[in-house]
Amino acid sequence: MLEEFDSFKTEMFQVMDPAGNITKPEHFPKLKDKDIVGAYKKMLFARTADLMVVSYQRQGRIYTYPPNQGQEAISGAVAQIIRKDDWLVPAFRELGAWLAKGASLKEIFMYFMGFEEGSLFKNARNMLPMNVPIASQLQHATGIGYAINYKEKDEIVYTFVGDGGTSQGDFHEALNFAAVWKVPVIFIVQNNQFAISVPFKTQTASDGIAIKALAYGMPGIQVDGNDFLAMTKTFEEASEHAGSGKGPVLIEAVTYRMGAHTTSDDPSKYRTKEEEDEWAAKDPLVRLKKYLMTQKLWTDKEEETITGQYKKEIDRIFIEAEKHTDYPLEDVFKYQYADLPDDLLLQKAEHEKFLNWKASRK
Amino acid sequence: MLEEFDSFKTEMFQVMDPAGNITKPEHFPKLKDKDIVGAYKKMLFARTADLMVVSYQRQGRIYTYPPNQGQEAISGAVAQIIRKDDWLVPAFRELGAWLAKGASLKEIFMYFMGFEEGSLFKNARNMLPMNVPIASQLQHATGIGYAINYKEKDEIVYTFVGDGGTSQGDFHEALNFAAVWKVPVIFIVQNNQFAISVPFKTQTASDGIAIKALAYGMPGIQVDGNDFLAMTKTFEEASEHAGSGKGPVLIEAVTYRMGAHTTSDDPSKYRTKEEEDEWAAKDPLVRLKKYLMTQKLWTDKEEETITGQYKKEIDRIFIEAEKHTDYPLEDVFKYQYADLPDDLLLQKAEHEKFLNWKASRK
Amino acid sequence: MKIMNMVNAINQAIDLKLEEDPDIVVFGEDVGVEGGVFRVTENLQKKHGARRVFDTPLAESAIVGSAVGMAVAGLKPVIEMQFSGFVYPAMNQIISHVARIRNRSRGRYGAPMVIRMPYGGGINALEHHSESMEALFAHTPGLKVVIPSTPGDAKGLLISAIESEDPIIFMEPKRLYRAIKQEVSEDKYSIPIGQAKVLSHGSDLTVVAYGALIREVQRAMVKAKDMGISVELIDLRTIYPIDKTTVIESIKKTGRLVVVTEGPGSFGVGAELITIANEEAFLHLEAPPKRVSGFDTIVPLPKGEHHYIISPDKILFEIEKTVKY
Amino acid sequence: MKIMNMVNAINQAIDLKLEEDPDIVVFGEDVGVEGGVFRVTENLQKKHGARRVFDTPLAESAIVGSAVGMAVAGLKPVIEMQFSGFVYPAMNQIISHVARIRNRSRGRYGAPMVIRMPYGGGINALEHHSESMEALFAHTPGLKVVIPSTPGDAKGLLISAIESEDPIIFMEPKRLYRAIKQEVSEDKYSIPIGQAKVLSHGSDLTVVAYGALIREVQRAMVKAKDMGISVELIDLRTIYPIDKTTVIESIKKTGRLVVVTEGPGSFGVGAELITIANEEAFLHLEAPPKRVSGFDTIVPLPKGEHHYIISPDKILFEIEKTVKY
Ligand SMILES: Cc1ncc(C[n+]2csc(CCOP(=O)(O)OP(=O)(O)O)c2C)c(N)n1
Ligand SMILES: Cc1ncc(C[n+]2csc(CCOP(=O)(O)OP(=O)(O)O)c2C)c(N)n1
Ligand SMILES: [Mg+2]
Ligand SMILES: [Mg+2]
Repeated sequence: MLEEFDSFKTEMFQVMDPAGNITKPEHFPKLKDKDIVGAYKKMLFARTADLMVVSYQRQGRIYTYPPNQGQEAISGAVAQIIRKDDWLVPAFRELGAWLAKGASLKEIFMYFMGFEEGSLFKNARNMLPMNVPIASQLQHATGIGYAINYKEKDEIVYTFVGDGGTSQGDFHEALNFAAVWKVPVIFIVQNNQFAISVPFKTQTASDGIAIKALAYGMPGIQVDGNDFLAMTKTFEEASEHAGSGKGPVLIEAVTYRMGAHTTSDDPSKYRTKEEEDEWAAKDPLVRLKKYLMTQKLWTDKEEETITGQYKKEIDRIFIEAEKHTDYPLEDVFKYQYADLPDDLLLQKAEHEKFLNWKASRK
Repeated sequence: MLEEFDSFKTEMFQVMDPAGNITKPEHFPKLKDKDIVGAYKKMLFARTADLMVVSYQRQGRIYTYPPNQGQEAISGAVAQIIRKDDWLVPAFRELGAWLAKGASLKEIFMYFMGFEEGSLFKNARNMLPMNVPIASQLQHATGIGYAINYKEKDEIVYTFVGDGGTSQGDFHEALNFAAVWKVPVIFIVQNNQFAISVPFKTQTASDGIAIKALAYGMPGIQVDGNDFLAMTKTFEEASEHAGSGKGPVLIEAVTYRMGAHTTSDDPSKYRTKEEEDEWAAKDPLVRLKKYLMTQKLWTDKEEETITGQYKKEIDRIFIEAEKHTDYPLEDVFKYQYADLPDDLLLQKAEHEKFLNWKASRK
Repeated sequence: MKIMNMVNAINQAIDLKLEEDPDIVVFGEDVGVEGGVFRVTENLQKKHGARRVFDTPLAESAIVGSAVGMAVAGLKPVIEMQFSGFVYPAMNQIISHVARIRNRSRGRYGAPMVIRMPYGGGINALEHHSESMEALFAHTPGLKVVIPSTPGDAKGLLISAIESEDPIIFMEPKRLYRAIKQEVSEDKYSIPIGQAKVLSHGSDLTVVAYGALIREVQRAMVKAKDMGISVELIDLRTIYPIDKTTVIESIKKTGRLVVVTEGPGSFGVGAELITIANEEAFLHLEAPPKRVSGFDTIVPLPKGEHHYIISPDKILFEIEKTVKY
Repeated sequence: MKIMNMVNAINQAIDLKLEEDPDIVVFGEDVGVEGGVFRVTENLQKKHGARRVFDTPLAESAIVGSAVGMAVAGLKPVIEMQFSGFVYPAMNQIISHVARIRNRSRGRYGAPMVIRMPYGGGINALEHHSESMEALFAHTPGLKVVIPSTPGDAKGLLISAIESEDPIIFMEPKRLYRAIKQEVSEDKYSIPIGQAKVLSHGSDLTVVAYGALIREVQRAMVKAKDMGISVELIDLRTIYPIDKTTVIESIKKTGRLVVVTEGPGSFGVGAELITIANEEAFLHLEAPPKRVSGFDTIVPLPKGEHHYIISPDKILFEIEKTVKY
């Protein structure tokens, strides 16, 4: 399949059309009905949480947050494939993948509430914190891949970047090193058509992103990122490829950010209602739901019930996260070095003197 | 021709085989016999100068120098095509191109003798100084291209980089911006098989460099860099393309650095005598000479005479350059800013006080 | 005169210069259609066209690197780094070319350009959005570094920066973007680069600061006044080259110096000013000159940022100690 | 004990650690087959194999960036930037990740690694091959910066650096690579990071220097002695964190300070040391502490470099002035 849809082809890999019909049964992923239902529920959970965070943000209860709406099938598919020991090297717009690795929603909320502790991901094995400087994380993925080969481990690295991120020099270098070193890394580009306000056509003149794999001598494939089944099938094959010593893979997931770039962004400044509507019709959740309903695996009733449960659960977790307010001065210094210079202890002590002075003047 | 040999093809574009036979007469460049003789003489001059600098360096009369031997056909072909108003944005291994733009050998010698003045290139229009931080110059070329479009000028930018340089993020970004902006820039990669000691196969896993053009949506072509006629034909077409508003072109010139990386390098540490011999048989000067001799346009006798003249001339220029020894303190400060901060004047004055003190103690 | 905040003032400075000089181009990530994530370049594309004001692909090195080429070929780029925390991919272009090409080419080619970037904390931002690393640029030969503290200064200094033949790192205290409003002339005027400004005259102690911290010092000064301390406040405005004359004259008068800066203290701007005080006014120093600065740590995420950010109280604390010394 | 130059000593330090710790990997441009352009890693690939000692494609950002990933996954990278003038493409990885990932992940992941790079002038090199920009790293929270001045120190400090859980910028004075030979123990030993060394005891004045300039100070001291000036020379060895104790103790004794550094003076290491002297020993200062440094310009090409490089005479000139003050 990686060859059939390789980067020379302009055909985007799709298994299920926007109406939820299976168009390429021969490429149906190895998923049982209950797996698909399970995956749909996870995507629904992510969608629900995502929308709720946006409204918490409007209430001033959390800081800037990058919505995922419209892109859930990509993380949802990763969630099906990624193993406990596999690595996840995030960008910042793949909520479902973080949850799949074991990051808790509470931690994620805490992070966006402004606590570094929210990056701890206590129960997530082999997952890095979110990465803000665009595309720089890809090089970490390549390095982890080298370590996996070096230590002869059975692990694969999944790493995310946006369409905008592919313009960075770090993207180029990370993929080039990865291919030269033949590391087990799956580079996932969420091509959601925009980098903040900048449309894809301003980002690059190339014919999509998958084709860029040719520059590195690695397989590249363009996939319908709103097609959960196609994404899952792609990760099945990509992990097979990467895991068997054949080196990295580049996956372009064509999707659309239905929401704003972040909660501080206003998309109406740079895109049309028509375009948004067009993509709304390709909503990955709606599409999978249609499939499930055709297969009699899901009902509106179930959806309503479970969404209600999710909302309650998410709100409970959010309120729990809000209870966390403590940020001791110590924590500013503590993790800066493994072996903390005396200087920093002194700076802390001096600041404490000031705090005492201030308290004494009250 | 750009389409016929586009980057999907693995066939390298060649017009003349190593024996000097024309294999693709349909792609013979628009050159008259006397142009080819003229070009050969220029390449011979560059080769002669190059070899002489290496021996001056051994005598301790000049500092580190990067030899061109084996790569002369590429610069030689640029010399045929580049116009007075076209821009040259150099790397550091394209002596013939510098001379074509009007840089004097004396200046070049002065530069490698350790004078910034050697970068002035008084009679060269639109040529930047040599560029040491690998691949960073490509972005300047892109920016100049933008300015050309902006000012609606009839100019083209020729810029050079090595195979090693293609691994840098700056290469990626420069080409991507160039294609998005459709700037008239010709990116010339001299793939001389090595980046100092690192062979091409360690540099990238891709199938050559021309194919990387696909990542940017621009034409790319792999050319026999030791075939002066193929290189010239390529620049004819590339300049036609770039000059007519169609945007940038990537040219991979496959060649071999016959000498050391620089005069401080010892290639025997990282490559075999056999490999060197194999490439010696493809020497671009020997090849063109064979062609010229078959065509009765050149004789060994002529070569001997003219080489003798060249040697004398080069030595005369070198000795003239050696006469330049003056580097006043002022010159350290003068060009740092257009509007020099008082601080720097003060630093100079303080240093002069020290010099007086020192003189007074003698 | 018109009431403007710093965003308006900067926007107007660029607008005026775009009108006046056809060689000016304005570009960066999201500066065109969107008008910048802080709306600093709002409407400029609409007004001056997409050839002059435009969005680039997401790559800071190429934004700066292509600006070098444009400058060499006669354009005057006024570019934006979306946040100063994202300038690092462009560090090679800045240090190796922007700052050096004039020297390298013996004056034949220069890279006059303005690299604008919002810097500093205080807006409850994600990681990398709150740094104050001006010292990195100030230490790099070939650059000049400007930081305004008011809308009026921002406009006048930016106009000078755009007109300068030297490359200017223009750092904008994002915390003040909309926090201060002021009457600003709508005409074109310029404030010279390299000149500090004495904001308040005083006799007990000199405080040197710049950018967002000017306001914090002024807040501290209200309390200091109550305590009977007379502070001379200098807004540095240009970080390199430093206006030594103004600073030294003041120190000679007061004999005491406190430097207030936002970024990490060690190897920072405070150290430079204290050293200048030693070099030029040693015998006038009546107390150890003091730097008040951020810790030598990363700026914490919003919930810890109050520990890091310099408060008026902290400034007052150091003023008091220095005066009482 | 064996006679070694600095190249030998560094090579041996890496070799010993490679033998001892299977998680160490050594890579960079030309460090493998060629053994580095200065031959610092010579024979290490032959001995330890190409999985552990290897050449990379030509891209500094990815060298550092992939080292971050390796460190996170349990390897210990000891990487080389071919010259410190070529580290800038990696600045984003260094500032945004190497220095921050431990803090970001609340200690869960670190990026312990050694980033070696030859720095400094004096070898008649091309542009970008002579810089001394250690202050950029010293100002960046999360890094430690080490610069040895002798073969013996280079070995001991590098072993500490490799064993450190923190990322270390290890800058090697290339001018000294083969210029000094010394008896060095062939055993594994380490010299703690963060400790300066008093090289000569004296009473009139403290000189703080490091790297290639130690030798120049020592040359100046021969003449100073003739003039009856007793100099206490401190080799800083670690630029961040600075060993304040040693420096301050000496200043308290001598009352006079001259700092000698190679890079641009403004916003440099000299300013930091002078500020520390003010903060910790103000009342002991009998003369203005002085920095002797490079100009705030680019290092000239070889024919102008003598103007820029700090000579023993220049040091002597400043020593004399400071003592006579
Ligand atoms: C190096 C760097 N430059 C700029 C930014 C500011 N920024 C944050 S997100 C973003 C756009 C990212 O676009 P894309 O890669 O397509 O990802 P998306 O947001 O669409 O998921 C920008 C410019 C940044 N975080 N890092
Ligand atoms: C950014 C940067 N890194 C490292 C170097 C050191 N260096 C000089 S030339 C060179 C190899 C260049 O190889 P290539 O691009 O193939 O050009 P060639 O020398 O073969 O012409 C290296 C690593 C440099 N000049 N700049
Ligand atoms: Mg995007
Ligand atoms: Mg090469």
